Amino acid sequence: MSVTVTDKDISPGDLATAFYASNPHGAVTTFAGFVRDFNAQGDVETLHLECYVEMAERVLNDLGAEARRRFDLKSWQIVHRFGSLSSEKPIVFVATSADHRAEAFSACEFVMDTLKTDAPFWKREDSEGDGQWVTVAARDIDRRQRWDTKDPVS
Amino acid sequence: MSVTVTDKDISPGDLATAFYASNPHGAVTTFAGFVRDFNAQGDVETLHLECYVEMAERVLNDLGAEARRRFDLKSWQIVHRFGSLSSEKPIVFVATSADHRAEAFSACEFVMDTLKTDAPFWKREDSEGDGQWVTVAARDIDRRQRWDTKDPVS
Amino acid sequence: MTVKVKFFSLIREAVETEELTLDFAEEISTVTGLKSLLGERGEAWVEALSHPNLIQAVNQRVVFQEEAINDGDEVAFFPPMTGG
Amino acid sequence: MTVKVKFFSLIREAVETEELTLDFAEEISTVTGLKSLLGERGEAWVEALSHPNLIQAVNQRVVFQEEAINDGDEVAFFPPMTGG
Repeated sequence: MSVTVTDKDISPGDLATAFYASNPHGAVTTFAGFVRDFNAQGDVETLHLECYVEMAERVLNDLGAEARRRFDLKSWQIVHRFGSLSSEKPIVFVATSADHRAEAFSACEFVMDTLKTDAPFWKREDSEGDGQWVTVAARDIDRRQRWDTKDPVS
Repeated sequence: MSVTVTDKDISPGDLATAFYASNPHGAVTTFAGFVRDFNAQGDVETLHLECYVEMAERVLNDLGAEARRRFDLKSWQIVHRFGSLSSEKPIVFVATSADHRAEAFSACEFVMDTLKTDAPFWKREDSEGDGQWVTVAARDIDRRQRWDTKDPVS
Repeated sequence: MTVKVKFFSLIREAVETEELTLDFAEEISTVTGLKSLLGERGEAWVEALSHPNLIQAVNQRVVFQEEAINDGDEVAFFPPMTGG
Repeated sequence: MTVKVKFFSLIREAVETEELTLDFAEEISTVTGLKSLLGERGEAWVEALSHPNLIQAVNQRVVFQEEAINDGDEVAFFPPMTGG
């Protein structure tokens, strides 16, 4: 039951190890998101994540609490990076623990789908002397909306 | 792209760390399943997992390859324990890596739902001087079957 | 009344301002009122604050623009979020 | 022909046998034929091999009981799997 919003590098492996150690029970799902390899995309050098930190902490805490209630979680953790990230750096780590895997999976996906559009982070792709704000993907909006109507576990 | 079937203890934290290190790309979902805390269930002391090892390796390799094809995975790993396990010990670890989180999540859940009913492991709950084979849960059969009809990612 | 106002991402860039603390005599009752007041700062402000996808938050919660503003509130303006 | 036969879980317990290597003169063409042959070992075998949820595998793949068996095959009998 914790949220971390940080401009320091995060280590999903260490985070997963610690989460397993404190929750060796039933089913644990984790998600880790990494900066894509920019080589395929031309001259992008850095991903910059702007963040409204106080609001991000509040939104992510509310989101974790909602996931816990909705999917009967035993435990959860959300860690989100902001600041400048180079290719392949981890951006986000989410872990959920429940008695059964269906709930652990759904909760982890619910948290990821919701934070994509509801947590105050803004991605900018920086190349030499130029920055381009990333726009919201239609698929992210669709994936967010399905949680408004769907049963807790399906 | 690997399968491990072992009667030695496994460490999901170490496995996740190594998987992240070799796949620092896009989206990674992991699942770890642990023996439940037996204290709530009376006198069960140990979970014993019988395994048809050669077949388990074949089934899990086929399953990983199918998940890769079906969800366009970049990488995957399945590790499954057999033998005797005490309370809170890890049983299974699955990791999937894809360009997008939808595929990583679906693939990981597909692998778990399928191996539950298709991989040759049999659970027995042992209490003092007595063993009871675990029967297949109806929800596990239902969850397995939905992958027969569902679109790859929904 | 005193209101802290924050701007993020391309809204921040458009108004060339990260944060303002306003201490004004007029009573501003809603986010819309605050936007009108900020619009007096020039065309760039009017344009940024009429961005079709503009999101506003009061005290770190997303709100509709009819939301009431009270003394001491923190208001923020930003485009759709792209985290994760 | 030679056939290796394996038993797991409660089927193994019922026939009190983990593994058999059969080398028989008769030609056994299918899993059903093998089950009949094994049934000659006694009532416990007949009962175990007519378990309503019995699963059979030939060379580590689940098959229907009409599946052909060839010299050198590995056949296995077991109840529904409960891994994960």
